[in-house]
Amino acid sequence: MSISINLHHQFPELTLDVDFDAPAGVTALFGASGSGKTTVVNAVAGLLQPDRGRISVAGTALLDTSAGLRLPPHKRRIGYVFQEGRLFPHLSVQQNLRYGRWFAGLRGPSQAEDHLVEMLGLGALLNRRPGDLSGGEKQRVAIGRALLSEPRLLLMDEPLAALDGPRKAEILPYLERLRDETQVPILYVSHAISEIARLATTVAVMERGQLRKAGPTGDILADPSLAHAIGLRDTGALLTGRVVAHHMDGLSELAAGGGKLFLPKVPNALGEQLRVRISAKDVMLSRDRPVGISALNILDCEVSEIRPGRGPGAFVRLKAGADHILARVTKRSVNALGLAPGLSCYAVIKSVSVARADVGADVGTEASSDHA
Amino acid sequence: MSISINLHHQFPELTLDVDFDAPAGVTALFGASGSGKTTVVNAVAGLLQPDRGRISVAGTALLDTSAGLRLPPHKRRIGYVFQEGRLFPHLSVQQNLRYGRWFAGLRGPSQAEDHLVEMLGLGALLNRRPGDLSGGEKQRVAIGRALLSEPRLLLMDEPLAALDGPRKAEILPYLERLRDETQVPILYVSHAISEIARLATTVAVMERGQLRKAGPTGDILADPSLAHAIGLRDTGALLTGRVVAHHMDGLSELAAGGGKLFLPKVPNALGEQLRVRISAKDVMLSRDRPVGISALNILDCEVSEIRPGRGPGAFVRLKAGADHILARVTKRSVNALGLAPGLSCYAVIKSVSVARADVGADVGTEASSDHA
Amino acid sequence: EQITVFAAASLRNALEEVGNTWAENTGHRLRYSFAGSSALARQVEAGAPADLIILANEAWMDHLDGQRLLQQDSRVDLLGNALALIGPAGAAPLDLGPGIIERLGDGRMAMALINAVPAGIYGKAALETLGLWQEIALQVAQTDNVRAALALVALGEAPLGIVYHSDVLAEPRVQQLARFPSDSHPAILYPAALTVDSRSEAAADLLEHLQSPIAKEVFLRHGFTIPSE
Amino acid sequence: MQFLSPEEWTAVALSLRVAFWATLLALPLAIAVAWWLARREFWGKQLLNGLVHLPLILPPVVTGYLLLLTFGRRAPAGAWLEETFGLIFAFRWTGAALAAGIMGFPLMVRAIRLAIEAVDPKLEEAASTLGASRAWVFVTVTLPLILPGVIAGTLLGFAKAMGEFGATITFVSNIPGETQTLPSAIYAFLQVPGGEASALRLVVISVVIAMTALLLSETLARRAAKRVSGR
Amino acid sequence: MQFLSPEEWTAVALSLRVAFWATLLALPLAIAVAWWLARREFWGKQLLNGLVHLPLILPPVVTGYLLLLTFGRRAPAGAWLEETFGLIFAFRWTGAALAAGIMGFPLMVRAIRLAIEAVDPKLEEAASTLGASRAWVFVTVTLPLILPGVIAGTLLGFAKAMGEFGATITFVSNIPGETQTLPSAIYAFLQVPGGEASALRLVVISVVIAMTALLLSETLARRAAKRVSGR
Ligand SMILES: Nc1ncnc2c1ncn2[C@@H]1O[C@H](COP(=O)(O)OP(=O)(O)OP(=O)(O)O)[C@@H](O)[C@H]1O
Ligand SMILES: Nc1ncnc2c1ncn2[C@@H]1O[C@H](COP(=O)(O)OP(=O)(O)OP(=O)(O)O)[C@@H](O)[C@H]1O
Ligand code: MOO
Ligand SMILES: [Mg+2]
Ligand SMILES: [Mg+2]
Repeated sequence: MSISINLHHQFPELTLDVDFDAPAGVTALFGASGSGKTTVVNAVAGLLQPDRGRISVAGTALLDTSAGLRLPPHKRRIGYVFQEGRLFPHLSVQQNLRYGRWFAGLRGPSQAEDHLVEMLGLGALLNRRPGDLSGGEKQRVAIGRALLSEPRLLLMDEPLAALDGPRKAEILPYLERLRDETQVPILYVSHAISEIARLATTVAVMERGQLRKAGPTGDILADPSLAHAIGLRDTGALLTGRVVAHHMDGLSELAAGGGKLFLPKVPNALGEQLRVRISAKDVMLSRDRPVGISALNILDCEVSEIRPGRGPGAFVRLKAGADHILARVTKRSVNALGLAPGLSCYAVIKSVSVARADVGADVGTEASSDHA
Repeated sequence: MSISINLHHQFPELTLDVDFDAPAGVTALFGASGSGKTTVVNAVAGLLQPDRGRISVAGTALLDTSAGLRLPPHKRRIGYVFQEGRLFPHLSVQQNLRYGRWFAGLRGPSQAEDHLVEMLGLGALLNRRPGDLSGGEKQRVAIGRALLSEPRLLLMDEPLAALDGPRKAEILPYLERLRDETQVPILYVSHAISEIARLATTVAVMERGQLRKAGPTGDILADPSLAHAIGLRDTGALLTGRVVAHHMDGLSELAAGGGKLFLPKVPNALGEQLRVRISAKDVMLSRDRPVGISALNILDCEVSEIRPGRGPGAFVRLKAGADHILARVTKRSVNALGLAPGLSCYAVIKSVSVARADVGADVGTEASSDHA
Repeated sequence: EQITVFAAASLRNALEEVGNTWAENTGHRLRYSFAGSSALARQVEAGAPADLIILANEAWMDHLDGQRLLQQDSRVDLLGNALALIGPAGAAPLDLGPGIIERLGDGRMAMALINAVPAGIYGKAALETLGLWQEIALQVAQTDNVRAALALVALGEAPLGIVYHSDVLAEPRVQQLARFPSDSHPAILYPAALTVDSRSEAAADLLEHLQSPIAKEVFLRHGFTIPSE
Repeated sequence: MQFLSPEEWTAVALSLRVAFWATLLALPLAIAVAWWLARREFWGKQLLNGLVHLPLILPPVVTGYLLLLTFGRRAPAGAWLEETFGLIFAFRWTGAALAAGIMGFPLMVRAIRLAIEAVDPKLEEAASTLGASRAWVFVTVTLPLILPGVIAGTLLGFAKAMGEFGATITFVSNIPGETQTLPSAIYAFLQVPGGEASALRLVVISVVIAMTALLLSETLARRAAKRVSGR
Repeated sequence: MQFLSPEEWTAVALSLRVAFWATLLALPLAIAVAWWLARREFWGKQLLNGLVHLPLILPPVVTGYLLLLTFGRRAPAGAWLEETFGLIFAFRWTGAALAAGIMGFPLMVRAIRLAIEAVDPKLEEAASTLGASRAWVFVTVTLPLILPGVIAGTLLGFAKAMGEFGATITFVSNIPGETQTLPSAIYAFLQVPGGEASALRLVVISVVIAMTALLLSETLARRAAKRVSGR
């Protein structure tokens, strides 16, 4: 296991109790405001001394209270992107960026730096000071600073919350590449399911200081019992697909869910595996194969489970080829279509409703256990 | 006009040039990180002295450099929710909340306060100090503090960015009510289109210090020429509908777009007007009326314009009754369906894809000009 | 040869005049340290590199003697002084009697610390002898040194003050109203001595010179007296 | 008590009174001056700054002499104050307090100014948007935030006032019961051979008082700092 | 120049030398002590704190006397230092520097400590996560951020060192060229008839030097503060 976190800490008004292991890749911490996410991250960084606990990264123990081990923060070799920036006000943007490199024994400018500066759009800011930066600019510098120190573990506490959509979209692939190319595990706090779906290998859901559930991203996001914790709109399945063609009209064709999936062009080469999040709310069901309709993706499915919610909606779990799809429809439609487990039907998904952010390089849990 | 902003200011690396009027209600400032949104808000608050400009709220001038008028911040009676909280560290949460009331001449506890405390979920935090709060908790207190001072203008700089989905969903209706019941104009900075669509009467889109375009929310969000500034995923039309029925199965029925629109239950009374944002990406088109499909909303439309984008997608503008709908489909589908202006077709919209956040009480531009 | 002289600060003008001439004539180099007598005495106790010390205070010299820090038989009472009753320039002369109390009114009598600084100790003794102390005691403003008492009178803050005769000469804003008879107080003496640590022949020579008639003339000019053997 | 003579007790009491009033009265002025120096640009700022530091730079005797030249009964300011307010400094304990206050002033101003400069103006801005005028911003935000600095400054001022001697004795001389503070008494003992033991007793008293004040101020400052940290 | 006699020039030069070294050598120690007091809890903290403040509380003459008792040639510490390091304080300019340094020490510590307490520990934490050990955090983050405080403290120390008199003259006496600093020279002039004019000249020199240092420090501190504000 790549990250193993076991923590117990008593705040006056909150008891923190967390215990989970996560494979390499990105582990997302998800939970309501005040549920203890930042606290967990601080404990991993060594900034909070928990009452009891054991934390190890890729086999190296950072903390083991029973053995009296408490590695000081600067020896943990972590890169921490704080929720509130924490840039050094007396240093220029460039000096901030290079701060950690120096201590990591990495001297001089580097290709990584040039690349990162460009990707984060910091080129024009290098000689400015944090006081003159906008909120989003600050956060970008903070991300660059943590990445450039080449840490063995990245902690990111809502790193993209202050960024606008396009900027987010630019940074996400970089984090993905980081996840896939380097083997740096990432502990990632976010409220945005689209980020989590795209990046996370593992998701840990927290509730009032306690771990509600942890597991592979696909399982957690598609778990109807967690739908309320995660948000009804954000629950959905992860499909794994293989790129089979790039069409002239800007669409890429994937083999997924036992059929074809057309998506706006993906950058991946033919044959590569991709993961695609299909929000349950974006899936339409039809008894007959629809014709003359603008949706390009029509998958042949079998209803495996129907889970009516408290409101007007219901989750319908479908088997599509080897994969599972989750659809959220109204109870009225369930009745109108006469849906029931075992019945076959068609899932209709619009190409454009699969956002860029929802498509990411695949990182299987199998693959990741190699790094453990 | 309720808010009128005309500003010119020169930063070393950015020229700010903004000129727009907005009716009462919520005026959203939208734009990329570093485009100057916070700067505009600061000028309105009186925290930045612009080189030249005129700012007035509901007819009262706050700033008029040509007349030598620069009202100091404390005389502007604004409530400012800062991008970074800025809670008073030496005061308890409750004292923070009450800070502005005192200066506004409002003494003692108030119903508004109790209500707000509950709505923002601050009940258990009242005696704590800002240092012990989580990021989201801080932001909630900051919102409460600004609201409780009963300002004549509210400035909110990404007030919800640090909040999780459920909490956002709880606070939005309150802001809506604020907009509708009190006549406090709100200048609202956000990256989240769903918030803007729901709250804003007017949207001003900024780009590198300049105003790109300002206008009624419906026009701006449905303007395909702004789709890149706003984000392809977020472009969509605003429909106005009237509640005609609340059904037993938890669905509400609206008369909109020349047909029926079924949505998860809305809290509004029968006969009330609502505004509903339909993301272009959530609209599916069909030449024939689809049958046996889980989508409940099928509107009869006529194609009025097709605007192919650079990528694989195209915006299709549709006339549905008196309203306009925007659909984003692939060029491939445009061809496959043989869509062309003048052609009639069906827009298929899933009930559940209309998020709670996308449904809001209507505030027409006509109504708002009364306040001007 | 270099000689270090530790001397009470009030001796500065006179001592420099005598000493510098002597140094020029003999080719020795002279180094002075002027400070309060108590500080100097303590420093000598602590091993200060002084060859010759001249204090404005017999008690401290006795103290050093008792500690065997002085060269045997080198101690001499080098100078004397007189006590003066002073007032602002232009004030009428005064008899040393109840007139003082009258002149004082509700003003202050400026004196050095009456229990600590020699000038104050002598002044108090003189007033006691004259039978005036009881009435004046409560009106005394004590200063940490004589010059400060002089300043109080010079600035008009105090109508009367008691200082050394030698202090009055160079201050045009004050004037001597009366001179206390030398028997009204213990003799005012400036003892001088060589320290045990001093190996300097020249220092003994200087001490000798300070008692010469030429030196005496200078000291007299500065308002000091020469104690009669 | 046998440990000290009645006259010495008087000196202790007087020292406390002098230091207390000196600190108390200098404090508001020190805060105001510190704020001006920290947050405003004005003509003659460096002049004011220099003036404030003067008592630190000059030998105390000189300061005392200058006080005498300014606030003596025959001096212009002194005469005016006496005529107008009946306020007399010369030979009074009030003069001792004035001297002590002036000697401690630069220390107070410096500590408070440093604290003010460390306050984030963004918090003050936030307060102003909530309707607080500049004065109210100061009272409700700045002042609580600089409290640790104010306490530190007050302590420095008090300690200096307790230890001040040169300027005091030169300005108001040494009148038992009126202007004879502890340091004057200590000085007097040190002037006579064998007076060390008596001086030592008074030194011990001085130190005990000052240490008590120090401990108290540390506790207060810590509490204030805890508030300020937002916890 | 005619304005001052050679001997007076010597006093000016010596004062500068004494104040310079006193400040320079006291500074690192003051920073270390200030850091300990601001950021650490340890046994005897209040004792150390009290000790640091002692020179402020005691009349300078007492401090000088205590120095004489400790570092005099006959005193244990003085003798030991002389034997071991050949370091002599008694009646040397080094002793004047020691006295001046000790008298200015509490002022330096206070200013620096206030500055350290105003540094947001979150920035230090951020630095530690980036691999900086405690010492490096101090050098790269804390120190630059407290620079305005350090400058203020240095100035206070320097000004005090330039003005210190009581402790110096008591400890190392008043030997021209060796221990006669400006304030001692001023004192000596004030003790003899007609010395006021000369004293005044020296006071003017003192003030000019101190004001120059003050202006310099303000400029430096402003520059440092601007850096720290992040602009
Ligand atoms: N030092 C502390 N003392 C007491 N309570 C604390 C302390 N630090 C945090 N808490 C409390 O612990 C809870 C968890 O805080 P934490 O910052 O970990 O939340 P979070 O999940 O990161 O929330 P957010 O999404 O709002 O940032 C909060 O209720 C907070 O008030
Ligand atoms: N005091 C200043 N001096 C120089 N440049 C400044 C100053 N304040 C802001 N800027 C620059 O002005 C631009 C606009 O800043 P502003 O804070 O208004 O952006 P924003 O739109 O609020 O961005 P964000 O969404 O990231 O908060 C930025 O590029 C910023 O670097
Ligand atoms: O220098 Mo002093 O001699 O502080 O009173
Ligand atoms: Mg958090
Ligand atoms: Mg901003």
